Amino acid sequence: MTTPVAQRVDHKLLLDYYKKMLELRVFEVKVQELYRNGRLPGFVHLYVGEEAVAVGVCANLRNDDLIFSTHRGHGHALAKGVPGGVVLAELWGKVAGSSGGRGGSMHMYAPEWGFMGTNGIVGAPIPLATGGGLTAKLAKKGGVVVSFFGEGAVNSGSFHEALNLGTVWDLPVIYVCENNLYATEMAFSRATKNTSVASRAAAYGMKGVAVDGQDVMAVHDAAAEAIRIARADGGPTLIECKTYRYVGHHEGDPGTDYRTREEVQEWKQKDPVKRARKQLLDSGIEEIKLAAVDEEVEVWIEEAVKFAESSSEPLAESVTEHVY
Amino acid sequence: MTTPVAQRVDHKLLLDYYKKMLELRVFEVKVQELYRNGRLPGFVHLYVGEEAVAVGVCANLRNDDLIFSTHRGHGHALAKGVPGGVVLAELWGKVAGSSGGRGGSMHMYAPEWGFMGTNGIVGAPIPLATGGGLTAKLAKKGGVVVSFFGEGAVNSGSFHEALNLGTVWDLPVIYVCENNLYATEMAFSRATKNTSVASRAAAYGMKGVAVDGQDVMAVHDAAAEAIRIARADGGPTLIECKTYRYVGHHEGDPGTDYRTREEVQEWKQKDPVKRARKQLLDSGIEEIKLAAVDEEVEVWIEEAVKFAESSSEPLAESVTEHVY
Amino acid sequence: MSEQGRVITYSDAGVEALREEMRRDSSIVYIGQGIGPRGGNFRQTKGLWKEFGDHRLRDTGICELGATGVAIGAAMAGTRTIVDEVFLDFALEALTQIIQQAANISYMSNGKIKAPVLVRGAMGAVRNAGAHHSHTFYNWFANTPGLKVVLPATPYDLKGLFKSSLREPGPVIFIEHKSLYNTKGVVPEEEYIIPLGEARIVREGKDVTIVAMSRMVDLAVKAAAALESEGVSAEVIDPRTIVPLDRQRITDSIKKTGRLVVIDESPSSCSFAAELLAIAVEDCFHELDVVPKRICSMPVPNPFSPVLENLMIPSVERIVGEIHGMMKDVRRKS
Amino acid sequence: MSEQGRVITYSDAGVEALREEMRRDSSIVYIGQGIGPRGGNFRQTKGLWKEFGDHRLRDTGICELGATGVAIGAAMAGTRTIVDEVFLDFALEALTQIIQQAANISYMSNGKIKAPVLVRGAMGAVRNAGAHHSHTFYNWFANTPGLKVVLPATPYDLKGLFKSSLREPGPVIFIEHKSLYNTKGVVPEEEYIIPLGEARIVREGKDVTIVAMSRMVDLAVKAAAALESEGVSAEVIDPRTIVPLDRQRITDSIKKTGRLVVIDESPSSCSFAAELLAIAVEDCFHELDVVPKRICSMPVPNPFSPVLENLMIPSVERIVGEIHGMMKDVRRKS
Ligand SMILES: Cc1ncc(C[n+]2csc(CCOP(=O)(O)OP(=O)(O)O)c2C)c(N)n1
Ligand SMILES: Cc1ncc(C[n+]2csc(CCOP(=O)(O)OP(=O)(O)O)c2C)c(N)n1
Ligand SMILES: [Mg+2]
Ligand SMILES: [Mg+2]
Repeated sequence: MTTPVAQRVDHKLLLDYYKKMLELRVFEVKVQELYRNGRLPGFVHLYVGEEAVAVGVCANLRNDDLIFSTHRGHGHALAKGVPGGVVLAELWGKVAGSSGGRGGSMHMYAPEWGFMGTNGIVGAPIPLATGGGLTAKLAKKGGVVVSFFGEGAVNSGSFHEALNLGTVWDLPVIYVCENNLYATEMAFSRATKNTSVASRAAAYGMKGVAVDGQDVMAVHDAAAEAIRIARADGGPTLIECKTYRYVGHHEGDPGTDYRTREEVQEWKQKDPVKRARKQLLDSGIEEIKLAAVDEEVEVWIEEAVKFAESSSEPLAESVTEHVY
Repeated sequence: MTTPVAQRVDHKLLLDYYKKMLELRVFEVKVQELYRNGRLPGFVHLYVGEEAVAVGVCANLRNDDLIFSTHRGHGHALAKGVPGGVVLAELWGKVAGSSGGRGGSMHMYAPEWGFMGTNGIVGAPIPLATGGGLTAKLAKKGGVVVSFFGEGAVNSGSFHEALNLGTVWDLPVIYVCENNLYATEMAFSRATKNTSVASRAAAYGMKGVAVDGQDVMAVHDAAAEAIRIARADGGPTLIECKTYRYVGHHEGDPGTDYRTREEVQEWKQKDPVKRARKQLLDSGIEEIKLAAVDEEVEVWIEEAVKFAESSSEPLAESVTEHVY
Repeated sequence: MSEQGRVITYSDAGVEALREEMRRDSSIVYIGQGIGPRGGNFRQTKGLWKEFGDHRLRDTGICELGATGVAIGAAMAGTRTIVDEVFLDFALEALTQIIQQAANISYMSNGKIKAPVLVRGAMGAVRNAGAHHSHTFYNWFANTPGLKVVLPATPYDLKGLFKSSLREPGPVIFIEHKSLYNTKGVVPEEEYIIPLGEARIVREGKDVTIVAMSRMVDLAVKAAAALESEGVSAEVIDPRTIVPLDRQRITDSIKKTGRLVVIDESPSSCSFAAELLAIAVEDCFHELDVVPKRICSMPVPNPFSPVLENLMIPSVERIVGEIHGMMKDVRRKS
Repeated sequence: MSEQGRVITYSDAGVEALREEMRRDSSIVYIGQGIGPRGGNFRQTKGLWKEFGDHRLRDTGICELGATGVAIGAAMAGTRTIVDEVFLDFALEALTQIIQQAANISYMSNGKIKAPVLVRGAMGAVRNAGAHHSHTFYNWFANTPGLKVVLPATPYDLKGLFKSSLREPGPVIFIEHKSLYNTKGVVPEEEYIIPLGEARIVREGKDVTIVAMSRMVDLAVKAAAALESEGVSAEVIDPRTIVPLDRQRITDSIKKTGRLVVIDESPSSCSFAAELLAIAVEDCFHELDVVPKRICSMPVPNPFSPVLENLMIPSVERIVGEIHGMMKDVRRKS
């Protein structure tokens, strides 16, 4: 487990993480609004409530480190450094998007920032990330790869086969499970009798840790340690981040009765953004300084929207490009 | 774990098991001879050395209990009660075979005896057996299903997904892993960092036990307990039987250098058939009685060969039968 | 018959078929993701869990491989099962079980073991879901001996074909189309079944035969209507099942019209459209008046961009345009 | 060129190609089961482990899904990988990775990410291995945009096609035939590559065009020889790659002979044979003199019984018989 961090707060870092988390939050709220207004095609799975995981983990990464994400990946892309406008343009199906509008929310790629893609197939990114780890290991430059996945992927064969290979080959991969308790409407406790994801690491002889996924510093520290080991060619770690999504599985998903209002409210009490804000205030930073940050984020999102909105649709001729 | 049994030997039972194990042994030696003489088509994986597992487990089963076997399944079929001649005729591609000669060694089915098939696909029988368990549970007749598989299947997604479903649904399935240390030439210790198969049960919240697979009574007792629980709707158990194959992966497989002569010799010291024979003698049974049993088995195999040899080839017209 | 009855949705027609069959056959067990209390991602099991409960509607975690293997194994042991992959795309996770175990078991066991399992999945493009959620695959299953392959295009066909599929001795691949779930059609009150292997003449005509399945049938009908106003009489045929295939009814039509157009949502290489052109030349060599046409999705993954995906998938305009060209061709016989 | 050189086996030709390419491109990593010290179940990596070691020849346990995903992910990140499924049948375990990830990545990423992964597998019937170990599947891959599909029939073609496949920017499905590994052929000493997309005229002829791939080429050649003695001149063409397909060279031949026979080891429904008949009617409608023929495996799983399997798979006798019938057909033009 990781050392508690509630006490010792590093202003500078926490302020950066607070701002990043706020960007992720504001971004998804904007996507929700645009989607509900029928501006965005396709399907979107929002990251609202889980910001501390992406931000806490990616804060430890170099630009040339790689991450492989999921169907719920906007936050991962932003945390890895992909510009908001580029992500939003992709959700909009515009040429300025990271995939020129051909990918959308679930097939978004930005290798320039080490973002190796969201993914429409649950489980699939775990072997892919493990392969990225193989390349990183062979390159011998101390690079690492992060594999993000939800607890729903843990019961899939992809998880099982990939974690075993990652361990056997001592690959520099950090397996980050975002355990938000549900896969669509399916409670993890209905899907398995062993609801401890961290404990699954033992099956492969891998290190496994569980951490409060709503505490950005706790996530940061757990990831920092795992990444330090991986960079030193010490092999992979499985990190279970206990988190929660405030919104529906995907926008427009009617399903709500599978969890109680109380449960949702309880988790909102532990909101990672509010929590970081409070920690900053408690540690003496002035309200006004935070207000300025909030303001910057507002400007940032408006610019992202302008950027995406002003981009054009793909050209018809391009439909047959890049197949091979 | 199971209670040691070296001391208390039940003559009657042990004698039955001794005879059954001898049948399995003699059968495979005969198959080897026929195959090497070019009499049998296809490919055969022999069970020589692992007899105590099939016999110890199946001794606890009713005819209407089901077992799902592997590519190395002749012994399982015989132990479940399929007549030697019927199995051999199938290996020969004859109409008297359990599948009328259309299946062969790796696709042999005899539901009349609760034998739900050998299988050419490693891992595949584990979900299938789990499904058999679902049918048994719904039938509410106390029936159970045994899933045999090698340790090589443990790293496959099929194992992972099936054991999780078997546990979540409390199915009456006994997962019997024949850990003979190698998958083809691949040592289990090269394929994974956790070489304890029994310990894998914990990942699913399932009961797991390891047992000496060369001691038929030990296997019998472990299986008896797991089956008792399953019949009482108490859910599945994973049993790891530590065993060894004396022969090559399949007949004609050149690979030998992946294990030492010494290792093979060591394991032959623990031979399950010899061991049972010695236990019987030590416990006072006369040599002559055992000699009589050995004689019966000799007659049995000769009759099996006659039966299979005298059967005819499938009719050409039958090639398009039973597709749907 | 399909004239009387109520107007209900494609998804509700499936729910009705399931309810009736699960009442008739108490051995039927339904396995999948979100098919219990949730009532199905596409509302394809709405209300069934209330009536049949946890034992017969079994939600699983994300494990198509295991769940499909379990459904097949249970079927081999005597339970009639349905395994819902929800998106047909996810059947890829379980293809080894479907192809190696379910399809082969009857043959390999000399008919002693049957696997009455229905593999359900929704195919095709819908609301720009993108490359991972838009596959078709039916021609792969049709290339696999031992599998029957069903693709209903209307609520009426869906209910009748679903019910007969649930009475088949072996495995059936039952493929719905995602973008049809909310479409409506007339479905009779009284029970009926539609035998597998009977093509439906959706619309009679004499100048050209248009063969289409699933969502493509609607496009074919719209194209036929447009052509009618120009004096071109198009016959539209929906095979409804690829295996078994109603070769007779299809080739009779081709012989009558002398012209064939196949609309296929999958890429053309080694497709069902290719199969139909092969059948046409094998059975109607002397009756074909002009070169038959395949109108398929472009050979690219489904692009997310609405602009691009609309270009990629067959459209009414494209169909009408192709047939215009075809009608200009001098008839060989004349 | 294929006239000089040494006579080596199909499997050794692959080993040579691998050795040369792994020396040329130090990024190539080979992943699979038994491909290290064991040298491959089919001897397809014999001796490579000694030279390239554990880091570049990576044995795995039984986990095709994970191993294939790892190979694809490593390729996306910049390592050229080969993943050996050994038996093509086992590619089913990993099909979701091949179809959803490898085939789509270039298109979905707008060309920013490539996956230079070669998926290797041995197909087809061999020594009565039975239903689980005898699949072909190439037409499924050919139906998938984003994949190139290669099927060498000789040691010469195998080496040349293997080397160019290892220089492709994206995924290649490289399918050998199990029963060809011990066959021998002439392979030059000097380096050569064979570009993908060039069909090979195996044998020139003027009366009938026989298209065959992989092991079927040998049957076609034998049938052609038998027919020659009866005065029938058969042209044998091996496309060698289905994607890209040398449509030109194939249709030129059909136009020349006016007769087409396709030999295909897979079942005929939605097969490559169907694709070729479709192409023939699309491109050679007016030149086809008689009904083209598909000679495919019977639509049944591969039976274990040698008697039955020999009936199931195309044979020289069947090919010769079909062509006899075809030659009797009155030529339409005369
Ligand atoms: C192989 C596969 N099966 C099913 C789905 C449908 N699906 C998309 S997201 C999802 C739930 C995933 O849950 P989890 O992994 O916990 O991630 P979360 O949505 O909670 O972030 C499911 C079942 C899929 N995309 N891929
Ligand atoms: C999915 C799959 N991958 C690979 C193979 C090839 N294969 C057949 S048996 C075998 C080894 C199996 O080892 P294990 O499960 O330990 O059983 P054992 O042979 O030791 O009894 C392998 C790799 C296969 N049949 N199926
Ligand atoms: Mg979740
Ligand atoms: Mg083993």
